[in-house]
Amino acid sequence: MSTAVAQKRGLGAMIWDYLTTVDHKKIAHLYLVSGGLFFLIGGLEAMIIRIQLMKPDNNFISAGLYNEMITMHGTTMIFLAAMPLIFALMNAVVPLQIGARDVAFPFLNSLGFWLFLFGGLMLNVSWFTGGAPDAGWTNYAPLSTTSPGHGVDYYVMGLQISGAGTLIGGINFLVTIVNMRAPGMTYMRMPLFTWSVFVTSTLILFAFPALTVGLFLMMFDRMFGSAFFDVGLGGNVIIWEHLFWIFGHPEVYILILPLFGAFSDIFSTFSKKRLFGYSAMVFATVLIGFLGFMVWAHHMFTVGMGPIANSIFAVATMAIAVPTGIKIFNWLFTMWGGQIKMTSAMLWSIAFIPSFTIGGMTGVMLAAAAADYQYHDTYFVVGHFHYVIVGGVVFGLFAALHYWWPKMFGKVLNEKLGKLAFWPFFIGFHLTFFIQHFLGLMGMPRRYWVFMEGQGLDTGNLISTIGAFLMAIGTIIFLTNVIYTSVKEKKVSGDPWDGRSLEWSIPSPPPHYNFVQTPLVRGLDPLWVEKMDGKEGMTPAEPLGDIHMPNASILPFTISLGTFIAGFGFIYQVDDPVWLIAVFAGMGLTLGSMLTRSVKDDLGHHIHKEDLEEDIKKGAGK
Amino acid sequence: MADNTHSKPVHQREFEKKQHREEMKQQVLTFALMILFTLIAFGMVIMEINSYFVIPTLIILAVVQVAFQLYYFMHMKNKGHDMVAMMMYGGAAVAGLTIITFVSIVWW
Amino acid sequence: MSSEDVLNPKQMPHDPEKATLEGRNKFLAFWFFLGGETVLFASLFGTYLALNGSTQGENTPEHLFGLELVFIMTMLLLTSSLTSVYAMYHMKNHNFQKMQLWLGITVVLGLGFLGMEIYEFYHYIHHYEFTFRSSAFGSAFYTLVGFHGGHVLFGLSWIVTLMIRNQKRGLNLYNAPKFYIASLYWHFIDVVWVFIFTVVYLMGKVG
Amino acid sequence: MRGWMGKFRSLFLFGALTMLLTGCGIENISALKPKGYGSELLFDLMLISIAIMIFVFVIVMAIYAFVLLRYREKKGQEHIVPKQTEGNKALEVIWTVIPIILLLVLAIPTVQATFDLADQSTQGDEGVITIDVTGNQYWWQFDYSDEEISTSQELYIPTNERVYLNMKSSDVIHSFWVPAIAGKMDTNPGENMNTMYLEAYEEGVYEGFCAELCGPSHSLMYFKVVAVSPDKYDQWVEDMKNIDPEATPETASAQEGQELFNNNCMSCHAIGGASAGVGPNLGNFGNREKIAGILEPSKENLVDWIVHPDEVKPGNSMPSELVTEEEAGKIADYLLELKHSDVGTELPVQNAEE
Repeated sequence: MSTAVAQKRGLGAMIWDYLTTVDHKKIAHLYLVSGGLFFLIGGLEAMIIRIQLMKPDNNFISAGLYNEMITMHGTTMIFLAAMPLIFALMNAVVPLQIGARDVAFPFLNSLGFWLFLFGGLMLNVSWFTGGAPDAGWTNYAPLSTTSPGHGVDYYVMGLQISGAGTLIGGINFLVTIVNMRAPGMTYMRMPLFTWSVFVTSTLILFAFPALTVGLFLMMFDRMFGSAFFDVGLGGNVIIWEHLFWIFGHPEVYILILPLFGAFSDIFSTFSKKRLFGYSAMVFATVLIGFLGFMVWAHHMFTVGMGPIANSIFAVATMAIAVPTGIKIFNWLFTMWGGQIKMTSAMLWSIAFIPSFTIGGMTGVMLAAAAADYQYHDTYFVVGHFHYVIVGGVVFGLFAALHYWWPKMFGKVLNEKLGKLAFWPFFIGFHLTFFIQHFLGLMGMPRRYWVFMEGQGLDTGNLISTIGAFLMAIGTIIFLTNVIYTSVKEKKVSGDPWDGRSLEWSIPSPPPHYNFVQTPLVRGLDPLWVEKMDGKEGMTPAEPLGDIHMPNASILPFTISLGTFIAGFGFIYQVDDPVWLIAVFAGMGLTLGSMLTRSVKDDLGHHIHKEDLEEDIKKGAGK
Repeated sequence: MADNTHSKPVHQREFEKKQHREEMKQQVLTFALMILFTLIAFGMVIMEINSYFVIPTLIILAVVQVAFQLYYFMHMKNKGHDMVAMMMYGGAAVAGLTIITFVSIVWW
Repeated sequence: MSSEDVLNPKQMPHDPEKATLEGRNKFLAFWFFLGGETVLFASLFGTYLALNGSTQGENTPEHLFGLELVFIMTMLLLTSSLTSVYAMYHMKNHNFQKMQLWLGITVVLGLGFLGMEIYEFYHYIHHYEFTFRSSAFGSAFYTLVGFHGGHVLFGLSWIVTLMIRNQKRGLNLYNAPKFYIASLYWHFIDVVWVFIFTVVYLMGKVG
Repeated sequence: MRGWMGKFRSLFLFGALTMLLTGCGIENISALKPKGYGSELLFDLMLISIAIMIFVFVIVMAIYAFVLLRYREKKGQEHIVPKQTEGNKALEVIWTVIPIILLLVLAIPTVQATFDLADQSTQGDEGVITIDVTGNQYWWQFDYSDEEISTSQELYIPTNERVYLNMKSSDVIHSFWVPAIAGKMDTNPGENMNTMYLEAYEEGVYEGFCAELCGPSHSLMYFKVVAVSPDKYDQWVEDMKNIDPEATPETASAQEGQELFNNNCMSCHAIGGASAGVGPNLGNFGNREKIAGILEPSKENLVDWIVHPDEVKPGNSMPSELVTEEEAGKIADYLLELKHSDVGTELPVQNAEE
C-alpha cells in the first residue's frame, strides 16, 4: 500500500484504519484522544468533589455518590488519563528518537491500546449500571470486599484488563529500545526521554504483576467466595495493602519518570545546550527506578508494621530525594549559560521546577515515619501528591504535548493561546493545592464528604475550590487551542524548534515508515552533531532499498473486545449463572482471535524502492 | 544477518554439531543432579529430620535447581543473555522483597 | 533478508531462533515476560506463606498432603523439561522430525502431570472437603497451585498448536523462534514447580 | 516546652516557624497546636523537616531566579550558539553529598521519634491504664477492661499520664486520629491489633477523627477525647461503674421512653456495664457533647436521628423507622436524662469559638 493512496478516503475507511492500525504514530493518536477524554471525565469528577467541599455541611451530592466520585477520580486520572497520555508520547516519540521504523511488536502495541481502552470503558460503564466503585482508588479490603452492588467488581475487571494492556506495552517498549536502535545509537547516546521510557517500562514489567495478583485475589473473594481478605475464615486484609502498594509506589515513578525525560529534552532544546550532566541524569533515573521498589510501605506507616519496618522504609524513602535533587540541579545548570527561549513548552517546564520541588519537599516530610502519623490520610497528603502529579505529570504532559505536537500533527500549537492557557492553570493549581497542606494539619482528613462548621476549615476549602475552577478554565483554553490550531494554523517543517534528537530529522508528521533510510548516529544529540558539522540532515546508514512493514490487523480489537464481554460475564454470573454464557463467549472470542493470530502467517509487506523515491521527491527524505 | 543463512562449509557444520552434543551432555548431567537434589529433598522430609535444618536446606536445594534450569536448560549462561540476566535478576530481587515482606510484616 | 526467505526451510543458520530481528525481539520479549512472571508468582507465594497457617480446622498442610503423588508429579515435570531440551537440541541440528517427536513426549508427560493434579484437587475436595472456600489457606493453596496448573494447560495447548500447525512445512526461520520460546515457557513452568513442591508440599509436611 | 527540641525553639528560624504554624487552625483540633506528648514530638519533627526543606528550596529558587533573569534569549541573539557544557564533577558531587547530609540530619530524629511512639514498656504496669478501642461503622467503642466500663464516642483519659490504647476494628479498617494530642493509628479487622498511647498535657475536649475511608459516613465518624485531671478521672470511673440501667427516670414521658427503649433498642445497645456489641453503649448519654458524634444535643436532633438514622449517617446499621416519631420523642426524653457523671461537662467545647 503506498502512502499516496492512503490520503483520501471516507470516514468509514478512516475508522477501520484506526481500528486495525499497527502504526505506532496512529496508536499514539488513539492513546492521546482516549486518554484526553478520560482526563476530561476525571477533571469533571474533580470539579464535583470541589463543589461539594466548597462550604461546610454542603449537600451538593450524597455521601455514597461522593465516595464514587473520589474513587473514580483517582482511578481515572492515574490509570485512564495519565498512563495513556504517557503511552501516547512514548508511541509518538520513542521509535523516532532511536531511529526505528516501528516498535518491536506493532501487533502487540495495538493490542495494548485496545485492552487499555476496553478496561477504561468497563470502569466507566459502572456509572450507568447501578453505581461506580466506592472504596477509594486504593480499594482497601475489607471495605472493598464488602462493598454492596457491583461497583468494585467493575474496578477489578476494568483494571485487570487495562493493566494487561499496560504490561504488554511495557515489554514492547523495553524490547524496542534494546533491539531496534539505529546504528551508532548506543545506550549512552539515547535521549533522556528514551532512557526514562526504558526505566519506566522496567518498572511496569515488575510492578504490574503484583497488581494483577492483587486484583485476582480481590476478584476471587468477591465473585467466587474465596477467603483471602475474609478475617472470619482466617484471611488477612493487610495482604491487599502490600500488593497494592508494591505495585502502587512504582506506579508513581512510572508516571513521573517519562516526563522527567521529556523535561530534559525540552530544557536542552530551548536552552540550545546539551543536557548538563547527561550521565548523572541517566544514573539518577535508574536509581529512582531502583529505589522506587523499596519504599512502598511508606504508604502504610500507620498500619502498624512496627517501628523497625517503619524506620527502614522511612530512610529508604528519604534516599529518593538525592537522585531527584540531582535532576533538579542538572536542569537548572542546563539552562545556565544557555539561550532560553520562552515557548509554551518551556513555560510549562519552567513552572514545573518550583512546583515539583515543593512536592518533593513535602514528600521528604511525609517520609519521616513518625510525623506521618499526623500527615497520613489528611489533606496534607492530598496536597503533596497533587503537587507531584499535577505539578510534575500534568505540567509535563502539557509541556511535552506543546513540544511534540508539531511532530505528531505537523502544526505548532498556537503560542499565544498556549500561554493564555498556562496562567490560569498554574495559578489555579497553586491556589487549589497549597492551602490543602494546611487544611490537613488543621484537622481535615482525606476523603471527607463534608467538613463541619466551626472547625476553621471554611476559608481554605473555598480558596481550594476557586483554584479548581481556574484550572478548569486553563484546560478549556488548551482544548480551544487544539481546535484552533487544527483549523487555522499552517503546516510547519520537520524541525520547528531547532531540535537536537533524531525525531526532528524527518518530516512532520513522519511518513508511516518514519525513516527512508536508517540514520547513522554519531553522538549524543545526533541531529545537533550533524548541524554543527554544517550538514542538512542525518547521514544514512544503509542504501535506499525496500522497507519491510507489518500488516494491519483487526485481531487486537477482537481479542480486547472478548475480554470486555467476558468481564461483564464474570461480574454478573454472581447474580445469575446465565451470565456464564458471556464469560464463555468472550473468552472464546479472545482465545479464538489469539489462535487465529498464532496459526495464520503474517509476514508483513514491503514498501518498494520506487515508491520511496516517489516520496522523496515529495519531501520525505528530509 | 543475511550472510549466516547461506550454506556453510561442511567442517563448520560438523563443528557446530559437536558443540551441540557437548552442550547436550552438560544438560543431561544437570538433569541427573536435579533428580538427585529432588530425591534428597523428599528423602529429608520423609525421614523427618529436624525442621530447623531441613527448611533452609530445602530452600537452598530449590534455588540451586532453579539456577540449573535457568542457566543450563534455558541457556542463560550463553552469550547474548546480558539483558535477559539483568531482567531476571530484577524480577528475582522484587520477588525476594515481596516474599520477605509477606513472611515478616503481614503480621498476626 | 526478505520475508519469503524466512519461510524457506532450506537456509537454516546456527541459531535459527535468533536469526531474524523478529526472532530476536521475540526471544528478548519473552524473557522479559518471564521476569514479570517471576514477580507474579512471588506475589502468589507470598500470599500463600502469609496464609498457610489460617487453616480454620484440621485441614492443615501436614494433614492433607501426600508426598507420593507429589513426587511422581515432580519427576514427570522434571523429565518433561529434559525432553524439551532434547527437542531444542534437534532444532539446532535442523532435525525437524526428531524435534516433533521429543516435543510429543514432553506433551505426554505434561498431560500426565496435569491429570494427576486434577486428581489431587478432586481428592482434597471430595475426601477432605477441603475447598477453595473453606479457609484462607484453602484459597491461597488452590490459587497458587491452580495458577501453575493453568500455566501448564496453556503451555500444553501452545506446544500442541505449534506442532500441528507446522507438521507439514517443517522448520523455518519464522517458526523457529516460536518453538524456542514455547520451550522456554515450559522450563519456566518447571522452575515454578520446583518452588511449589519445596515451599508448599515439603515445607508444609515439615510444618 | 517539654519536647526534646525545646531548646532549639528559641533560634530565630524555628521561632518564626513555630509562630507561623501555630497560628493555623482551631484549638483542640489542629495538629499545629500540640497539646500532648505525641503531637508535640511530631510537631517538632515537622519543624525540623520544614526548616531543612525551606533551606533547600531557597537555594533552588535563588539559582532558578538567576538563571531565568540572566539567560533569557534577547532580540538579535538568536544565532548565538552557547557553549555546550558536558557537566561539572565538583558541582555534581556537591549537590549529591549535601542532600545526603541534610537527610541524615532528618533521619536521626525520625527514627528516634518512631521508636519513641512505639514504646510499650510501661504497658501492663501497676496503675497504667489500657483502653480497648474498637472502630465500627461509624462509631467508636472504648472498653476499660480493668474497670469493666464500656463507653462510646467519648474517650475519657487522665491528664499527664500515659494511657495505652489497644486498637482493632469490628468491620472495615478505620484510623484513630486525635491531631491535638497524638498521631493516628489504623484499627484493623481480625487479629492484627495495634497499640499506641495518649498523653494529654492539659484538660480539654479534643476532637477525634476517623482517617481511613470506611464507607459513606466516613466523614461523620467523629469522637471526642475528654482529658481531665487524674482526680476527676477517678471520680468519672466511680460514676460510670455505678450506673444503674434500671433506674427510674423522673418524668413520665421519660419513663415511657425507658420502656420503649428496653423493648426496641436493648438488643443492640446497652446502658452502663460491659460492652454492648452491636451498637454503642449509651451510658452517660445526657452529658455527651454530640449526638452520634455530629449533632448538637437537642431533643429535636435526637428524634431525627432515632427515626431516620440513614439520613444522618448514610450507610450505618441502625434500622430506620423502628419507632414512630412520637415514641422516639419519649426515648429521647429518657436518653437525654441519662446524666451519670458530671465530670468533663464544665470543659469548654472548642467549636463554639472562632
